[in-house]
Amino acid sequence: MITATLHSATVAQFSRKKRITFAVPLVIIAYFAYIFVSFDVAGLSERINVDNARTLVSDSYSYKTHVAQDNRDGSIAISVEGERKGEYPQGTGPDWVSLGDITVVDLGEGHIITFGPQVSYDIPGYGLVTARPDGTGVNAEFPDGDLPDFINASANRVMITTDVGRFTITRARAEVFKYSLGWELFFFTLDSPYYGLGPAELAAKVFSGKASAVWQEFWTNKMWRHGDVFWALFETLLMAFLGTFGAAIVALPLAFLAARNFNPLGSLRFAARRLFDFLRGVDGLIWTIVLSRAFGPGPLTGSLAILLTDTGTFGKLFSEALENVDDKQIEGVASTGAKPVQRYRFGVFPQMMPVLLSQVLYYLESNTRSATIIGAITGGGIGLLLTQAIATQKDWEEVTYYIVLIILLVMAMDTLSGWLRRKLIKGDEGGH
Amino acid sequence: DGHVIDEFRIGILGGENAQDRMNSNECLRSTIEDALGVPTRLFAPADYNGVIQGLLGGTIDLSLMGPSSYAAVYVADETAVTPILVKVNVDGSTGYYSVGFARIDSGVASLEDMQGKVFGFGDPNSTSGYLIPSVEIPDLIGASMDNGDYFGEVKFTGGHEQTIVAVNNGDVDGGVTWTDGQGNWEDGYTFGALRKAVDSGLIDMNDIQEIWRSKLIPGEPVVLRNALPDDVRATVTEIIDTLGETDPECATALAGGEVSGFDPITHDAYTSIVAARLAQSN
Amino acid sequence: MLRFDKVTKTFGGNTAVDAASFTVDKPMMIGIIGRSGAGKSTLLRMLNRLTDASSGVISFDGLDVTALRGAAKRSWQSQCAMIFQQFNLVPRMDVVSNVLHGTLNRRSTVSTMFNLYPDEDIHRAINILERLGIAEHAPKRAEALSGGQQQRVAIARALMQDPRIILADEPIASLDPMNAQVVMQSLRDIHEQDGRTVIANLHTLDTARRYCDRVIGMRDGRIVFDGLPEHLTTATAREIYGADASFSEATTSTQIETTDPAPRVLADVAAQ
Amino acid sequence: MLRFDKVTKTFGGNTAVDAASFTVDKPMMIGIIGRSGAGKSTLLRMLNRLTDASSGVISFDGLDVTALRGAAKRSWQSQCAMIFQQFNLVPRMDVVSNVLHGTLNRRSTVSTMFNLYPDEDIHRAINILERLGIAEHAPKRAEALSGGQQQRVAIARALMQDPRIILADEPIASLDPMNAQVVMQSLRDIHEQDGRTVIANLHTLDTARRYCDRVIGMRDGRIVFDGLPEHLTTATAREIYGADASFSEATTSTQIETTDPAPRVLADVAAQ
Amino acid sequence: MADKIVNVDQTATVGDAYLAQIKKKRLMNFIMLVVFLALLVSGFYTADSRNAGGFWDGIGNIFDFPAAMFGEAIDRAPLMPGYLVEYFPSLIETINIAAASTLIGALLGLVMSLLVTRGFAPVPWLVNPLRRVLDILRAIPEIVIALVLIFMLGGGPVPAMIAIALHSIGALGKLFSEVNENASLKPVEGLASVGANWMQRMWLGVIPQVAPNYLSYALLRFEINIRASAILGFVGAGGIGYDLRNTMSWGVGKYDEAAAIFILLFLTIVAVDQLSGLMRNRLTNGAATPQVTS
Ligand SMILES: Nc1ncnc2c1ncn2[C@@H]1O[C@H](COP(=O)(O)OP(=O)(O)OP(=O)(O)O)[C@@H](O)[C@H]1O
Ligand SMILES: Nc1ncnc2c1ncn2[C@@H]1O[C@H](COP(=O)(O)OP(=O)(O)OP(=O)(O)O)[C@@H](O)[C@H]1O
Ligand SMILES: [Mg+2]
Ligand SMILES: [Mg+2]
Ligand SMILES: O=P([O-])([O-])[O-]
Repeated sequence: MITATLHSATVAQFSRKKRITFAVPLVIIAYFAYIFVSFDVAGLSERINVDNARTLVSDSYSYKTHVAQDNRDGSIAISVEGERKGEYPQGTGPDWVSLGDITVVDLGEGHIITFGPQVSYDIPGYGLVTARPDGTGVNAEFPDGDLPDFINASANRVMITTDVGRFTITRARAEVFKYSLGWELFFFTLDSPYYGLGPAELAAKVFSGKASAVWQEFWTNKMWRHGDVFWALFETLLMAFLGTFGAAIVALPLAFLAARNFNPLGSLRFAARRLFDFLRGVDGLIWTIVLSRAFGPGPLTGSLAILLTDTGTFGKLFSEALENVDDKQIEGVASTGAKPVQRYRFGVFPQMMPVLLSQVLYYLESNTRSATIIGAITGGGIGLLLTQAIATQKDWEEVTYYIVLIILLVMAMDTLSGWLRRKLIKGDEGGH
Repeated sequence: DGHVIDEFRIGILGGENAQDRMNSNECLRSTIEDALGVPTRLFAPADYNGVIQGLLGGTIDLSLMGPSSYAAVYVADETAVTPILVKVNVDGSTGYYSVGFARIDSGVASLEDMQGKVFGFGDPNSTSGYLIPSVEIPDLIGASMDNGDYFGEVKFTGGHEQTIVAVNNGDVDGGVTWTDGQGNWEDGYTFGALRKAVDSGLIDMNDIQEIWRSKLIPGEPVVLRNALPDDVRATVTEIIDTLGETDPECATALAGGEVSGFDPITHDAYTSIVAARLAQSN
Repeated sequence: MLRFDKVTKTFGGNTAVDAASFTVDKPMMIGIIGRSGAGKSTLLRMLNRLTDASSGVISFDGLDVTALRGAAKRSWQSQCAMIFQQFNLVPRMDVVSNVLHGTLNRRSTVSTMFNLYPDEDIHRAINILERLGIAEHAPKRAEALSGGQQQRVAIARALMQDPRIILADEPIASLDPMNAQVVMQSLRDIHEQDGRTVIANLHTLDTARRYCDRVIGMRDGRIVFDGLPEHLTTATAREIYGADASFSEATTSTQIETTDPAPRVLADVAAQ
Repeated sequence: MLRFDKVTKTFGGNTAVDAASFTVDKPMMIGIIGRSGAGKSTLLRMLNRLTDASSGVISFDGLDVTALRGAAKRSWQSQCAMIFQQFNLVPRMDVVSNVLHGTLNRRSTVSTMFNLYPDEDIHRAINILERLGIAEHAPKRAEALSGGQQQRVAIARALMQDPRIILADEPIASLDPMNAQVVMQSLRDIHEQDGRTVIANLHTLDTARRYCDRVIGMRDGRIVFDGLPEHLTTATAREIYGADASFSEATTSTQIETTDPAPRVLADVAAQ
Repeated sequence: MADKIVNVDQTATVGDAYLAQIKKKRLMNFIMLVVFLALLVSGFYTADSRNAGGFWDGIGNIFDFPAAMFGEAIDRAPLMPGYLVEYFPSLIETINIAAASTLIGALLGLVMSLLVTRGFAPVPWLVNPLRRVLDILRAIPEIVIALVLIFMLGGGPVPAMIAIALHSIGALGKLFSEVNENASLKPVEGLASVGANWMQRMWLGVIPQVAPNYLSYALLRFEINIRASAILGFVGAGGIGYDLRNTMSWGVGKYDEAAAIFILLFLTIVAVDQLSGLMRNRLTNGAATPQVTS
């Protein structure tokens, strides 16, 4: 080539490259711009509900205790999270509530609420709010001046939200929420004989022969239901385990049908491949719905849905692996005069085994996540607990508990599958 | 029908944690188990459709469900289930209302104000959250519920709780949910999805107002699968029929709120619902 | 004993081996040289029947090797062991199992499926490994061994077949000089001690000169030289390799005794 | 000019380079020989600062190379070009881009990431390729080239850096004899024509003798020989390599003219 | 060769030791097989007993649902094309969710992968913490993030996109870092030797090597994300999954629409699968396709 041509050709090549290097980011930016508009990302800032976000975050690591007065009969009920299973027995309560004819709630930082026929809330830096609920309304009186933002008042209802808690009064009831840190009643509920015991006292009980009683109380904790949660986790794991290995067992023989080098019959191969595509394409989600008519809610339905989808996936992967086997090993075995079956046994099988195992184990972890989702759709396992807890939009500490458990479970499966992969694939020196 | 069953399965729905539902229905489960002498189990599918499919496929034997969900089963297979009992309110009435509501600060005070705005349904199989409003509202506004016809957009939020949160957040401008319509507005009435949301501190009734209310909807039926042996059907019917007297707490738990008990009912009470459902189908 | 008669192999329009004929009368060690693509591998593969000849006849002790089918063909393969440049072992199986593959043709399919080999075979395999100096690696996976060790496992597998002929296709091309020496010496020992015929494709002249009793040179599928290593002159070598006179390989020689190499190399050749 | 002063490098307990000291006063071509693991690569890598010395000082024209950090270090690297045994090119990029990488240190990060090289750099790159005789491969991907061509691209990249020193770590070890000759000749030409210092690790004595002005021999991290190539006797070589008399590398030599190599090699050496 | 001198006793020992060893291994393998099969069988029975309907009772009804659905679709076949057109925009939204989140996941995953690959990482002590971050991102099912975000942002495509993108960062970050680990350090070292800085070394030395593998993994992720985005629609995050859920749970009366949506979704998944399979094959040039993980 003439040098001058070479020079100009190269310069031209570089300006072409320059254009491509700029074009790719430009296309990506253009696509994001389109997404930005079509998904209305700009409007997101209006839609985002900061209060909800705050509630969610604070609820996930704190709990609230409700103190409620029935304005008709003056009775007081104190409960954790306002749930019946978290109720304090009559006449008892946390130390910031002084029970008596007139119940006084001390929210701390000077916020005092007094119950009774006249309910009052002394708000430091603002003043005293009083209310006398009756059939006509709550008859609230506020200090002079405009109502501040933290008070939301109407004739029949007043709500005051401060940093230390929340106060609501209607004609029927008056209620205070106080937020405290932690997951209250995580170990024992209020009606349990072990509630409020320190670790040392508990240990003493455990060693004085009450171990199983203590465990039983914890396991059947009505608020957190550790036993049920454990079973739900177990069901999720079961779906992943049965689905993954079931699929591997079904897919292996089918994969030979779909591999070019093992099945010379083109039509059969085509049929096997389309079957795999179908199983995968329908997706676990739809299989779950289809199967739930026949089998109803529960872990078996989930397992079968995973099994069907993954038969498609494994069938495809295994047949590809079969087509990629290294001929050198087969040739080496063949050169000794080995029979065809022996060639498969020693030339193909040892090569396939690690690939199969490794793919199956990869999917074990991924299917733990799928099982969570499938459970959420049909009903079963931790996925159901989670979506239901989210749907009620108030039990965020339980949501957090479930999320943590799910993450730990998936990470444990990831570690386990990694460990098994190393152990089974690298470790079996004989390859027998 | 002389065959025997080896297991009895109850499907439960409602606006609570799956675990809470299991818990509140435990009394019913153990009572039935004792009476039938076979293992009795509770199942909490994720949505109305889960129970519908269970009843159709024969994997669920008994459920307390919304009228529209019952109609869904009936439309798919007339012979699958029969309504046996209906929930009776404390004042002796049966039935409930679908109620439309919106945030006060959104400037929506009536259905007219909703024109061009976003309207939220709950679950497609809900009576109060979809079926009844989708029949009654078009008559009032003289337009269909299709996107852009009268409302700017009509969407399903997935359930009563989600509708309430969506309205409160402003994701939809108005939505529909259910209520018994008794007691005070500011408390969210005595019974219904609004009350639950108020009690848990999710919403402040001062912020929202009612924009529409349906005619009375027939009460929620307890349905039983027809393929069950007659003695099983009789035993279970008897237990729930008398639950209000024998175990009022359990009746309350099963119903998900204060009730006086359960009274017998037949399919006839739901013919209008079935008709409405057929009208909404293709 | 062994006879190639106008053996030809074509791949499509390409003639890999072109009417190759030669005869081997008594066990000896033969080196086949020639540059890449000359047809060396194809020649050996046809003898082991990994590749079928297009025309011509290969016969061994009167048996027409090219005509064998099925069990007879496999039985011939078991008598005619092959050693590959890339070893072609089953890398994930242990060394002894790989050596035992040499008995596959003799043992029943079912028992081998489950890795059930007679104990005496196992002992014999270990003896062979001992002879090749790698018995201590017996339980390891083949892939855990160095190239030279793997090639010796391949030789052990060949010996396990108790073959009449051993074919080696560039057995040292993947090895470093030190290992190459060990492997070539092993092959030479096998020939000398057991009296088996060894045919090896080699890519270096020195190796052929040093270890072989007879050298066959191929170029473009044809046999262009067949004789004693001593007769392999520079000119002949140049012809086989198609190298021109301007090219000196001395530039990259790894030899240490550059000042007096010739006598030594000649002495090596003479020693054979 | 260049000074190594008791430069030591330890990896864990293992001393790769042990108190190496030498001085280079004027541009010359230096060959470093020694067997595998002797510390040759480590020595060069410390000079280019790819590896940090454990102790000792390397200085160049009074600059303490071992103390440089950050941008100053990268700037030194750009003056001290390195050529690797495995070429270390970006295989999927075209030849000119690879050569232009020699300018990375001089150009802004962003512009190089978007392939914005000044036209005059492109022209210079092509001129360098021209000089090394591979200009016609300019638009090809580096991986499409033969080893020898790739190594010349690496040399071109080094020249593009316009370096004070060129380091070459076994530049011909991956090459066949023909290409090895071309590459070594290119390095020699660069030294002779541009007057740059070239330091090359070599694994063959012949090459060192043929192309270098000075040879440094290393064994176990220490410099055991430093002198003119002519002074490198067989005994010294044996000491450097730790070879005993029984091992002959002739076994695997690829040389063709085995019958009369000595005079020719000596003639080569004399020619320098 | 000194080790050639054979000691007969020693040979016998090697042989016996080997025999003992393989026998032990065979026993271990047998036990493992038995344990595995026992787990599988008992797992099946546990799942069966905890399910509402039993396996053997239900297996005969397995076609009830598809029959009902497609029966209705066939009855109202003329309406099908209309449905396909009606739901096409939803399909586009689902594909957009998947594409946008794959892009975000790939771009951020790329950055993360370079930060967590030993040898490339500019801040070595950040390698382990960042790996844990990737592990956690990967471990959280998309549905969890999506549901939580729906609570804060309301329904629609954005929560789904963020949820899938976060998961994709974790998954691709890990896969990319595995690719990086197999990348040759030679070009990087070559660039280091000319004085290139970290960005230049990564961009010019690493990315060109790994780009085809990255692309191949990203395509695979796109396939997976299409399914994920359809599933998230099911729980309220927009797209075709939302329509599928609403029609499918209505049941009789809207099964024809459900069937139409199902067909759209199925065809899309298969088409994307095949297309990306083709492209990946071209990229890896016949080499083994990368292992699939989600
Ligand atoms: N399976 C095959 N299909 C098509 N052509 C082949 C095949 N095997 C070998 N050839 C061709 O036959 C010719 C001879 O190849 P062969 O492998 O026998 O050469 P060789 O001398 O062993 O070379 P090398 O030293 O590279 O191994 C070459 O041109 C090769 O491309
Ligand atoms: N990064 C490293 N970590 C640990 N040890 C190293 C490292 N690099 C080199 N070494 C050790 O330092 C010693 C010298 O290595 P070096 O690579 O400098 O030898 P060499 O003379 O270049 O050998 P070769 O001819 O094999 O390239 C060797 O023992 C080697 O194992
Ligand atoms: Mg060959
Ligand atoms: Mg080195
Ligand atoms: O059917 P509903 O109970 O949701 O009205």
